[in-house]
Amino acid sequence: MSFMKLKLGAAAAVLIGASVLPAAAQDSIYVPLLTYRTGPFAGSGIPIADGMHDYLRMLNERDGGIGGVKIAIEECETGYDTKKGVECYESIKGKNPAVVNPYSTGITLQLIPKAAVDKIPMLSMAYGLSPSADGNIFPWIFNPPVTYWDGASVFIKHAAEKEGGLDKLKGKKIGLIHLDAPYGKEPIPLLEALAKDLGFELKLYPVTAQDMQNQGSLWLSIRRDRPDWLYLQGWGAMNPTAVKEAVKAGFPMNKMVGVWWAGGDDDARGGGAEAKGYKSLDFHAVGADFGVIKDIQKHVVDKGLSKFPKEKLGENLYNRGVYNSMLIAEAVRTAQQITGKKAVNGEDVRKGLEALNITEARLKELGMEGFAAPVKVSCEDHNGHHKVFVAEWDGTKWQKASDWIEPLKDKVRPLIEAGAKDYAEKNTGWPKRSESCAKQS
Amino acid sequence: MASEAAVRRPGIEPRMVAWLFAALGVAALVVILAIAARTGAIGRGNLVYDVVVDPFVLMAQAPDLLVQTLWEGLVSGVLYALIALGFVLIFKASGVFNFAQGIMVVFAALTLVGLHEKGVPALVALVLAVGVMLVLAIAVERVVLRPLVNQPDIILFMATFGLTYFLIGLGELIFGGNPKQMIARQLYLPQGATDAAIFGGRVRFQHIDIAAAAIASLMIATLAVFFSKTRIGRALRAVADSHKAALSVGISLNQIWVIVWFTAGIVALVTGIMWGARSDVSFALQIIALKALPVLILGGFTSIPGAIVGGLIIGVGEKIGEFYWGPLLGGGIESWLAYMIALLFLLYRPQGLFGEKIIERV
Amino acid sequence: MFYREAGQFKTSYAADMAVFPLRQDRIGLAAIIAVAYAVAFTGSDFLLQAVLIPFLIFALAAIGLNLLTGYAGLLSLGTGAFMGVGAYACYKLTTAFPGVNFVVWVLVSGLFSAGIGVFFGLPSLRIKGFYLAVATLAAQFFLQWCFNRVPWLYNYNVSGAIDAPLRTLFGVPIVGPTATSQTRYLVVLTLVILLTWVASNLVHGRIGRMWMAIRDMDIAAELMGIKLLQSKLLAFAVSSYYCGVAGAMMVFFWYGGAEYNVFDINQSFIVLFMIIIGGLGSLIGSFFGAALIFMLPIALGIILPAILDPFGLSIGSDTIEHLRFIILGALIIFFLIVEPHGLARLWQIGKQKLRVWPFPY
Amino acid sequence: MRAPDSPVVAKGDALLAVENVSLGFGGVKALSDVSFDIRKGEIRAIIGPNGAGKTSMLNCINGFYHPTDGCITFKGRRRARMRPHAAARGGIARTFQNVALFKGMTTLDNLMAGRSLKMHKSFFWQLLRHGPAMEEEIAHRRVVEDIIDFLEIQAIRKVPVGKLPYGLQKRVELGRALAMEPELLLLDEPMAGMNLEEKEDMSRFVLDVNQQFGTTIALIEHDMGVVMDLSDRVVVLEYGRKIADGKPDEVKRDQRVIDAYLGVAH
Repeated sequence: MSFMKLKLGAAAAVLIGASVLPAAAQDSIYVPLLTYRTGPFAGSGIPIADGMHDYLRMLNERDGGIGGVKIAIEECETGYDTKKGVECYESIKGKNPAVVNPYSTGITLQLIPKAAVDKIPMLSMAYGLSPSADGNIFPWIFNPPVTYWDGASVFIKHAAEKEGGLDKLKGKKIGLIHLDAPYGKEPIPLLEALAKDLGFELKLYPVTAQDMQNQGSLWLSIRRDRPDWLYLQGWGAMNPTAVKEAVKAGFPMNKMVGVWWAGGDDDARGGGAEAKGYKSLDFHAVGADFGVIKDIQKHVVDKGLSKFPKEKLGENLYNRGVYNSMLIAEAVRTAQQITGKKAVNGEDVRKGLEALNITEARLKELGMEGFAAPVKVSCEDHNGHHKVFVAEWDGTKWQKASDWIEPLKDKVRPLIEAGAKDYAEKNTGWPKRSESCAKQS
Repeated sequence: MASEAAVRRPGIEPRMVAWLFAALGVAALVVILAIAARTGAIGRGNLVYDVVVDPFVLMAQAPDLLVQTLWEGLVSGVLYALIALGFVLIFKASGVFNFAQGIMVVFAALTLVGLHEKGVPALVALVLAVGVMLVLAIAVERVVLRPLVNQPDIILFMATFGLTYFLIGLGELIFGGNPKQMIARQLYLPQGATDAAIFGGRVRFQHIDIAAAAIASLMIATLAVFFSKTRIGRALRAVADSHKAALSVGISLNQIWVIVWFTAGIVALVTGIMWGARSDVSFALQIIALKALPVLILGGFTSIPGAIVGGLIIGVGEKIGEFYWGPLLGGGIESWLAYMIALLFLLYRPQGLFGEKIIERV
Repeated sequence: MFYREAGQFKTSYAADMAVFPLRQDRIGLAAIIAVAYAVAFTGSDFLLQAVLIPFLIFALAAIGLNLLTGYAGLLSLGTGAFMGVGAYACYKLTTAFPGVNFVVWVLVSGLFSAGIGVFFGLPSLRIKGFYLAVATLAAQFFLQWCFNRVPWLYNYNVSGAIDAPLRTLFGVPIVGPTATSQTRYLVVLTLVILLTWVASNLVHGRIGRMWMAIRDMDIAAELMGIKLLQSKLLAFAVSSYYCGVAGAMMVFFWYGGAEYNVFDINQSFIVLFMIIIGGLGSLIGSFFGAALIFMLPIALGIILPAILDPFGLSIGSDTIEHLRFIILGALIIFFLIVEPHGLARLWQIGKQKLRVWPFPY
Repeated sequence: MRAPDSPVVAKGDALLAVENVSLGFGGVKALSDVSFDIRKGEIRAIIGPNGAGKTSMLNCINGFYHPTDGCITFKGRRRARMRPHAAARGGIARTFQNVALFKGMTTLDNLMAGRSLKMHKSFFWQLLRHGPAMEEEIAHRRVVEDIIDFLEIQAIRKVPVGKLPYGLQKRVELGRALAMEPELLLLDEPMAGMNLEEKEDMSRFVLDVNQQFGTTIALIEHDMGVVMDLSDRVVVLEYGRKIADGKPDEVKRDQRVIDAYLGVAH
């Protein structure tokens, strides 16, 4: 047994050694990225990981980092597996990270309690726990620009518009195909609330991880129930399969809308030409003809510093990664402005995130004009509930198919605050926010 | 043997009587429930009604959906059967419970698609994929089976676990983990679907599914011929019966193992193509392969017809169950229904559908 | 030469039947336990939280499965689910009765998984070997489905996940976000030592012999008056108890929360690897296996880049992940070929060599 | 739980009686209409050519197989079917044709396992392995050590039986059966595959067991010499039927027995 201890000790020694090394470099901002390029969800994970990595890398190459401070980028492989995600977090939290991107709703849920204790801000961009948009209760969690609840509400608005008004939804059947995991279940409470208000019938079609590619019977039930609209909250291999099955079942594609995570190019491509008309929500543009993407190509991809195939640049999920990193960078930059420090730490970046205000002008500077809508985060509102638009698959690529649509904030926000309160109550001893928002602003 | 008649009790087998009574009971129950439902004694919301009447009402009301369900079940059943077939082949010949069959399916399909992505013409890629499976078979025999010969079953079982992990890593390392489109068109697999109007409803038959069923049955037929007619086939059966016997008549086990694993590899490739064409080729497929295990239980580990029948039972059973009874439990029961069916079946008949009765000796 | 039994005569059967007959072994064990406790105060946060706590928890789960598979010879692929039962039971209990000391609930929650384990162990009388393994898969998938589709189990949380509320022991938080990894580690370590001691008592006594008899030759065992069903069910109960406790500890002392897919089939496989690599029918082997299977990937994740960086080769996190899989797979096969009886056997051989050192035998 | 207390059977009268027992697997008949008895304290041999159904007979006696017909009376209680462990509780122990030891366990543990029936300390004490549980262990260890001395296998006390030579394994198996302190001991070819010395040792042990412990013994054996020397009475089976029953020398002279052994066609 002592021999085991030896091995243990050895491993430990290695681990400790390795885990302090990068932290020593104080002249850099450490930005860990929890990504997944492996496992059943790698299909969605890889482009995002590349997008996030490439933008930050581009800042290093082009501007020598943020405010002259290099960014230490480190990826940690989670495989979209909560267990590995927590391991990743434990291994990085010692290295003074500026901000953590869990990139999985499951992992986010695990880390939310830890973030407050370890004083590390967590950016779960348009995923994670919707109620965490309440800054009063979740000072360390940020999920701009929109929550799943906003997304669902926009879907309802879109459907209503096509049907001719919210009142027209009465008596309609609306189906939610969702991954049977926290991520997939997120929109259910809002949809249920809206179903009550607007009088439509909500049908749930859960898909377990192991049956992601085996949705035959699920689509039979859909054929039986004949829902008027379908909202797809899927991920990974589940999305292309769902689109394919929809085509097979002859479901009218233009009445099937995916959340922004179901809007990958590969997702729609699965259905082939018949998938034309499939819609998905989005909060940033697709395509490579933006200054920022061009810069990435110039400074990163062409130099062979990226893993991403050049011809695929500007695909939806890649751009999503870019957008995410943009939020990180802007938060860091704001933090630098507020604190005057160069190498900012987690607590500084939290302030930065709470003061985050990306205007049209700023977007222009970033070469993101028309790429995304302005984003503003406040101390109380860690999300902003910003506008999203509906994209449509034209058989080969995504096309913007609507204007920017405002979510039903008046419906969402109260639910958010209620949910947040409920969360705090359920977790006895939930730490109170150190300094109140009112005092701060 | 005169005395045999003497000891055998007169009259019919008690088991037959039991069956008779069971049948009568069920019939009576059906009649009663039918009447109860007619007279409205029990209706929607009533548990009994929801469980034992409503589903059948639904079946009667929408026969097209029933047909569709059966068809879907049939197709997935065929694919389960194919995976199970791979298990059975290997178990018969080498007594190894090959857990890696699932990943072999993914690996084979991935090789095919991956090669095509790298610019290899589809058919060439197909040939190469077959080649890869051969190499894999040889490698497995050399590296895993040969050193582990005469080890207890569980050890070999675990070794295939190791193989699974190895192949997952290797596959992702070479071809990347993202799901890939199956190159069905390039392989001249039929596309599209035919709508058949049945019972005033519309039943949709995917051409690819029809092809899958056809190819699967063709494949099984070929294997059957291969085993019964060819010399190697006979040798295989000999090995299956007894390793020692096979050795004593001068059959090279190693050679047989390579052949068997190669055959299983080809089966895996076909399965991978078919399933890949229905959804995508990704590592998530490997989890579906676990569904082959209940199939094996039903069919028995050593029976090829068992694998087929078992596959169909499981496929149809879980689809019907999920579609008609799933909603009662909140859906998703597909994930475990197959195993429960198998489990209950085992309690009644531990040796599987086609296995012989086990007589314990000391 | 320091490792000699010469001069240690057994004067009583009790002494002869001790688990560690050799004085040196007893001293060694004491030293290890002492070190283990010392680490709590010297080890880094990462070492405790991300290495040692999970290692101990997995070791406990491995012991659980080893009692079933290694001692009673019943192959199970439902470990993950049984761990889950413990975790969810513990969650329900501690949220329903926050007053009661949490450690009590951890130990009680095991009883629930024991019950479930017995239920799914019932087929084991008629089913043997792989058939039984597949039967346990039914438990695995069914229970996992329950964790997901029975909202009552996770108190109707929106997220469908359970998370660790704040719980204290002697006023010190041991569970929940504010609990330091040091206190968690101490609690886990103590519980694991305690339960390991109990397990060793069990397997060295009449019950252990009954299990091994069934494993080696169930027919003979039955003809000697050992009731197969009772003994097998007892094995399932005890095994599931350990798994359940391990599951509860996993959620509350390690992750701090969990969703249903934490207890998926891979969890079962990992634990199975641990006992195979560590050694079937060996408690210490469970520790070895847990150490190897759990720590190897972590070590690889750190060592591989460390090796490659000097050569200017930067290696992606995904590549590391793939290599982990490849190496783990290869390692399993390698071990099975080299020493089918696992690390425990190597350990014994090593001790034997040490005993006769410097002579070859 | 101890053996069901039943009318004490005096030496000399029937301890076990087999009446018209038949046993069949599907079409195959292993035994048909066999009847004989075993008297307390005697050594009863069951002989016959291969496939005569000798082992099946033993399996019926200790409840491993259930006769399709007829019944068996043991210590005055008739039974059609009973579970093997019940038979063991009743005081029937046996050894096996091809050794059925617990290969993974040491000689000591094998014998201790033989005591399982007699150990009753609760699960709780087992968890602690102190107090009563430990005392019980030690008490039974003593008994086991006596048997070890009796069989002269002290040297292999802590050797896993899987590693032992065949002859010793047979001896350990006998020891394991003795550890159960049976009233009726069934020996299935105890000397199969042994050389002369080993056979002599084993014969001596069988006689000693019978005389010292007064254990009734039923044994199957092929070696005619051994059977004739050891046994008080012999029953001869052929094709699952009884063809002769009586004292060794009577049986030896029986024409059908001679035919059976010389294989004269019927």
